[in-house]
Amino acid sequence: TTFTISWWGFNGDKMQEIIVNPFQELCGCEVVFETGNNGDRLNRLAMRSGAGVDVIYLTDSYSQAGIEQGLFQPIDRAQVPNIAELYDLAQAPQGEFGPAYTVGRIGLVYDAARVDPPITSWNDLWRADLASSLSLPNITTTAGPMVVLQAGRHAGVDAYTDEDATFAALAELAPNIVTNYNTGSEMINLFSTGEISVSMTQDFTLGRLRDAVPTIEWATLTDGEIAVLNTINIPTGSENVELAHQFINFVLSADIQRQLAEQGVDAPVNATVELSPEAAGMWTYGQEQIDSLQRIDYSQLNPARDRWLDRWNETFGM
Amino acid sequence: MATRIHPLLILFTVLVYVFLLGPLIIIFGASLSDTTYLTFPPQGLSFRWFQNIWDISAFRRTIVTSLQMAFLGTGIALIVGIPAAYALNRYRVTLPGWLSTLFVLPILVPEIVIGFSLLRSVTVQAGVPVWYALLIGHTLLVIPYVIRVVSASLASFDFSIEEAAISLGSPPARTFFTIVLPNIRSGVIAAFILSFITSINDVSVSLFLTGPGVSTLPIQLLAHMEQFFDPTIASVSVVLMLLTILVMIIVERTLGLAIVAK
Amino acid sequence: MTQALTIDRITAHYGTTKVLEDLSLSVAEGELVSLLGASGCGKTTTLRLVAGFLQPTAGAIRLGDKDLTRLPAHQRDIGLVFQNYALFPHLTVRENVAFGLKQRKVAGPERLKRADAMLDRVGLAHLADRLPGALSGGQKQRVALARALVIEPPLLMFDEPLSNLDAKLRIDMRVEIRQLQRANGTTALYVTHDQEEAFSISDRVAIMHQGRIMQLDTPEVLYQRPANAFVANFVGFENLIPLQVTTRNGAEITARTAEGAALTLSQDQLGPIPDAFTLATRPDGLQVTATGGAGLPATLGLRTYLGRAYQYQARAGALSLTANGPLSQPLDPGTAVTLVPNPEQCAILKPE
Amino acid sequence: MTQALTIDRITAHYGTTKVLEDLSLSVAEGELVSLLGASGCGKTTTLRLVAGFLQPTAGAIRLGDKDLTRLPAHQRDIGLVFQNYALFPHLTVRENVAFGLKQRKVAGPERLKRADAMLDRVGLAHLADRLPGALSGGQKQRVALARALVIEPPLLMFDEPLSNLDAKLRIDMRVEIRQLQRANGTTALYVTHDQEEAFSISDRVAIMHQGRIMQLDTPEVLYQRPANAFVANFVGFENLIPLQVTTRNGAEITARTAEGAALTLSQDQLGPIPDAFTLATRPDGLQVTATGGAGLPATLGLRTYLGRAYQYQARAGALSLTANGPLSQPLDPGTAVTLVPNPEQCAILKPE
Amino acid sequence: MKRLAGWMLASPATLAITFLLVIPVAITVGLSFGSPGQGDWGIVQPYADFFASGFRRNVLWRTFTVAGWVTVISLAAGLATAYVVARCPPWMKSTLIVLAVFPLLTGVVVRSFAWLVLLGREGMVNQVLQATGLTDGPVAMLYTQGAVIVAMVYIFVPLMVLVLVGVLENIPEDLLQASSSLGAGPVAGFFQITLPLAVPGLIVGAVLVFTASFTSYATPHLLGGTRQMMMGTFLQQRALVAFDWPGAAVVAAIMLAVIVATVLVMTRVARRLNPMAT
Ligand SMILES: Nc1ncnc2c1ncn2[C@@H]1O[C@H](COP(=O)(O)OP(=O)(O)OP(=O)(O)O)[C@@H](O)[C@H]1O
Ligand SMILES: Nc1ncnc2c1ncn2[C@@H]1O[C@H](COP(=O)(O)OP(=O)(O)OP(=O)(O)O)[C@@H](O)[C@H]1O
Ligand SMILES: [Mg+2]
Ligand SMILES: [Mg+2]
Repeated sequence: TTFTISWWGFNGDKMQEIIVNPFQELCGCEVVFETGNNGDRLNRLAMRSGAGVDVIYLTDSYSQAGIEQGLFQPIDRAQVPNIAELYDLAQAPQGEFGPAYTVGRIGLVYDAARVDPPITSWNDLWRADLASSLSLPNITTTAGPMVVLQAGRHAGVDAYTDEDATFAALAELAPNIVTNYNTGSEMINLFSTGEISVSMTQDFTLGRLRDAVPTIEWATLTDGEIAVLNTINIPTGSENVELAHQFINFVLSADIQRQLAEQGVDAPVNATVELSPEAAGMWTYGQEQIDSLQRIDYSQLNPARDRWLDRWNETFGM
Repeated sequence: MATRIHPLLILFTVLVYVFLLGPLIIIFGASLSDTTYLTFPPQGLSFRWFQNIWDISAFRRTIVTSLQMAFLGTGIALIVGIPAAYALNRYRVTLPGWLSTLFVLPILVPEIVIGFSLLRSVTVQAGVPVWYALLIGHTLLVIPYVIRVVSASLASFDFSIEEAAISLGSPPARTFFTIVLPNIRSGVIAAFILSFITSINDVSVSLFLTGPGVSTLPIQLLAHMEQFFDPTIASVSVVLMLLTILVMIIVERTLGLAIVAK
Repeated sequence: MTQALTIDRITAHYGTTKVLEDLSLSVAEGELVSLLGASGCGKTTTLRLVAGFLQPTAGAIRLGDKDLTRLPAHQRDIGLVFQNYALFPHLTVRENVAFGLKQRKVAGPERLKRADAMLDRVGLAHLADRLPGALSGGQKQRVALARALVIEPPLLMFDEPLSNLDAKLRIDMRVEIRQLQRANGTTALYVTHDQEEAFSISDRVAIMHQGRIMQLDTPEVLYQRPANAFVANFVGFENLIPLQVTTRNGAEITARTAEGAALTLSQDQLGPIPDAFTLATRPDGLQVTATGGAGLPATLGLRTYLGRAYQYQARAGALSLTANGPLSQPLDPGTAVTLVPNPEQCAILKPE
Repeated sequence: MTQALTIDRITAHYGTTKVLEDLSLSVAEGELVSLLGASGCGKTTTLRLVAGFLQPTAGAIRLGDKDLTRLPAHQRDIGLVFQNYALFPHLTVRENVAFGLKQRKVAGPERLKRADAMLDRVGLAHLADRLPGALSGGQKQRVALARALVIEPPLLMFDEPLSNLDAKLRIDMRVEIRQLQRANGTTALYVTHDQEEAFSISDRVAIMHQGRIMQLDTPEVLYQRPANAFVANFVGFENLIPLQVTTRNGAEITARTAEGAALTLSQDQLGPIPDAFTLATRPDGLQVTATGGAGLPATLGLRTYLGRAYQYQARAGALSLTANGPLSQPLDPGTAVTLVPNPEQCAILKPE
Repeated sequence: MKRLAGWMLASPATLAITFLLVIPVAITVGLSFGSPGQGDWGIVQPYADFFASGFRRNVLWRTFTVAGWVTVISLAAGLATAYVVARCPPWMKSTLIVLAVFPLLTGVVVRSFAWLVLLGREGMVNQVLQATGLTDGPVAMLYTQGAVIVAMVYIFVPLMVLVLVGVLENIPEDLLQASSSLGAGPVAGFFQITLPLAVPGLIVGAVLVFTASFTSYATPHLLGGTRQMMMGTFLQQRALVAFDWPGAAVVAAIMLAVIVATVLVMTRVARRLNPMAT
């Protein structure tokens, strides 16, 4: 049988090693992929009315959209015993549907060799010395809408209610931006070729970023970081539902979760995972830190995001 | 001709050629770099990025798909297009003029619009599986090239040869295979090469028609480029270029390049 | 083997354009008949009808006692030699010649033997393994001939087979074609627009004009006794002089032009002469004399040098005539002369 | 305005192939000289040298007293009429004609006036605003002529200007060209491979062969007194009979062929006759008589009908000859006859 | 009977193109129209919306500008090069044509990629600029309109050279000789004879390049990024990211309209400039 996974395609070789190869052995099936960013993959799935892939990795904002479109089926928790070992917030972040397999933060990174003084606040993005050295996530990505939220904060207004002031603040940001990136690896490329020196990103990219550019730093922000949960769901059209459950259970097992974290792929959500100090330093890790993160209300953000799309285009695409 | 060309014009032409060929040389250099990111001139010398093409299963998979699409799509286009080109030339008077216009439409309609329209009608509405939809797209893409190139060689084909064969007792269908086809061979080969290259390099149609597990090499290249910026892309490019050179040498040896230049 | 061809009241169209109308023609066994006419008059169309590449809209075609009219082209068994030879460029000379035999399922060795024997007859045995591209025009021509002859067809047809050759070769080849056709006793239909070629090669010649046959006769009759003004003009009777008989005196008659100039003609030389007729003469048949006498009074115009004679444009009343004069005595434009018809180069045309 | 052209011992190469060798030619003021020869003999090359599209490897070209040899083509001021007219397809007839004037910086209104006047002279004033694509062959021809003439060049050159026209128009146009050239008194060099055309249009004709001029003379001299076997053959003396004088009796001489057949010829008619010579005759100049008598005994071969006569291939000893016989008396192949030369159609060639 | 044979042979291609191209594209165009009652503009409301958006107008205009520049630059470079190539001795001519064909045979992705490498902050161009002291620091060139134009010119010049060499070679040498015999020097000959006669070819080349660059996807995607969105990338975003099919259909229909209009206008212009081209 062929088991199809839809994910970002990020960290391809590590995923292959840690997840795909062992799982192929386990299930005796052949694993194939569909790759692309959240929006792209979700839309293709919608076009196929939920068929074509067996499991889909999405960030919570997109899995929420998928759930609203009726694309996913409930997870039979009896078939996924490992869910019980997860932190509470990861077990059922969106009701009966898929669990979170990792938790992350959205914050800022910068190349310490080229940015001085260091970044300490979201407001630093507007700094004049950062002209043409910034890449922000495109609005169609998970982190994109957060840019709008931060612009609202910078302007001192509520982004949901005062769009004009919010986008005016974004427009001020435009000269600093080289391009908006669509995938994390695109952003890494931009760093490694020297195209940019500051970016907004999720913490899971940090390992790869440091590989490419050792002088990259995760900014310690005085004004807080944003939580993101990545979920795995089983689409309604999955042809291997049982295997899909088996896969989710596999991915959530303590061993895999630990390996992924140690290899710099994803932060663990399995509460039983013990990390080495270096790995622990890199991730959102431990009950305490996880409790401190702020969660986004996607029921408010998702509709706003569609409204913002055109204004965003007008701001950055002109 | 005896007219002299102004030296500045010659200089300009040299610059144009540098502009045309320079980047290809740079890709070649970059593919040999030992670094994980792209540089030119290359630092260190390594073939590991060529090795990498083979190691990444997605490349293997998509190369196979691309070759399938190119061979099958071109094959079908030849089967469908040669009779059409033959009819256009042989029965010019009895067929309506709009037919030849219809046959060039796929060139006139932007590829990306074709891709989008096929996605909606063929994949979504008709529910054709991805692989077949992709094949339909590629076939459609190359049909006009086949018809045009084969038509060009039929236009210079002397149909009295066909009549000669018939008058000597060869039935029309057999005559097509024993007399007509051998004499438009170079046109058919040219059509094949042109279609093959068009298909294997296509982005715009494939962009919409690829799906889970089924992707073509250029689309995979684009995806890979979004995720990695290592010299693998350069290596793939070099392999593609070497393939192209190989094809061109074969073409030159067998037919002369004038055919491609048409 | 050889059989007579009968084309019976055939009409043919291309789309809605009528190209041939009610055309009848027969070629006797072993005879060579030429179709002669200007470009576009329907010669090729006639051949294509017989070959079966085109269906007549009315009429019938018979070969011997077999009705060809509805038979598919590849079953008609007719040898065809095309204007541009239409050799198969991808086959060797031998394979070209053997092609028709192969279609007739003649076995390999027998086929080669017959093809080689035919190549030998046309003197090309040494070129059997060449491709047609490497042959000269005359050699191609002979291959085309061999290919058509080797199937021993009851009927052989030629469509301007010599028009792509240079003048010298053209004459050699037509002699050769004629000899081969005679030797085989093959019935043949031959298309050309070259009058000299048609006359020199044919038993009979059909002069065609706009899809009709104007006259079908032996070259001698056509050349000396054209049946109508079109044929007369075609065979070189450039001057057409309308006349009215005024007196008859036994075989001698006197006739006058509209301007009143009188000519005396003999029915012994020209055949019976009706009261109103047209006298057709070639330029050689109008003698220019500056000394006066009986004939048409005329004024000379432009003189050109023909080599064997001088040619003059002359004006006689309303008529514009072309006449030749001797090299010994060049005459200048404007000279008043008398034009005397020479009965050997004249013909009588009845009113139509 | 008009000037004499002198081509002085010119040699020309294409790459390493020698095309012309040591060729000299002069055209007097107001004279029209034709270059006549088979395809590939170097006619066009000669024109290209004079026009400046090709550089000679040796020799000089002068127009009047100006040395053209090294002058760039666009400064030579020579009117050129091309075989296919080479009209500028994107310019109207008037603009085509005015093109040369424009290059000479003739002001707009003056330019139009002169172009229109020239169009008027060639009878095309009413077509001035057409594009060349919409003209007939003869009209194009006249535009090409007008375009070359309007710059009032001291020399006018024509490269097979009529070869793309049909027979009838060809004759009309050559008369027209000749009249315009005469009227303007322009010096002209005219290239053709059509003998009749060359003879009818030229003051003198140069017969070329493989890059050399074989004879340059008036048409009458060329036609009646060819200087060598090549020219003789070219102007239709198809039969070349080598003879040796045996007795001289005043103007009368007797000469014998290798086989010993004796002919009697008169130096009064044929000019001085050397001891060893070749007698050249046209087919018309060898009379076929079945009654015997003095002449060459021969055996007849194939007969063809020429219309005005029958033509026979005949064999006299080792010689293969072509002779004509009267229509009144057709002779069959194999007949033994005597061939009698007619001095009017004969020429004497000295040994070379 | 003949008629039937012709139709039978042509029918597979006819059916394929009709059902797989004409009808799907027609449906797309149909989808681009709204329902009659929708908004002030009735069925053309989606188009009104398109042109009401500054961003969309801008994408369209940018696509026009880029395609226009690419066409003009390719024409100029292609014409000059083709002129030289057409005049070379035969052996050199065929070498030069092969060299021009070669990049044409490598895909758009590969060729765009080359410029990604060249135009980067640490790419060759910046290295050269800094080494020669033309600029102090690296210049941001990627993701600019210039980058897109350069890469597209790179892609289309070979095509233009090929088309124009053919065209220039087809101009009979006679005509140039005629013009020089009438006193026109090389420059006058070029502008009065060669150029006007090359117009049909220039138009063919221009239409080819304009339409291809107007509808291209890979190059603006790679070199323009999200800031230099063009019609192709915008169509992709609408259809595959935003999942806005009617919106994508509007983009597709506008593209189609522009292409058809361009082809019509350019052929008209060609006929104007060169009256004998029909
Ligand atoms: N395929 C065709 N469709 C329509 N009309 C045709 C076709 N072929 C020939 N004709 C027309 O039919 C007429 C007769 O043509 P045909 O080929 O028989 O002439 P032809 O006597 O052989 O002339 P030629 O000496 O030029 O070969 C011409 O007016 C020609 O234009
Ligand atoms: N561009 C060229 N390069 C090489 N050889 C050439 C070239 N042009 C002509 N020749 C050769 O030079 C010789 C003379 O050619 P030229 O064109 O002068 O002949 P021509 O007498 O005008 O013949 P035609 O009657 O066919 O026009 C020929 O043998 C021809 O093959
Ligand atoms: Mg014909
Ligand atoms: Mg010539």
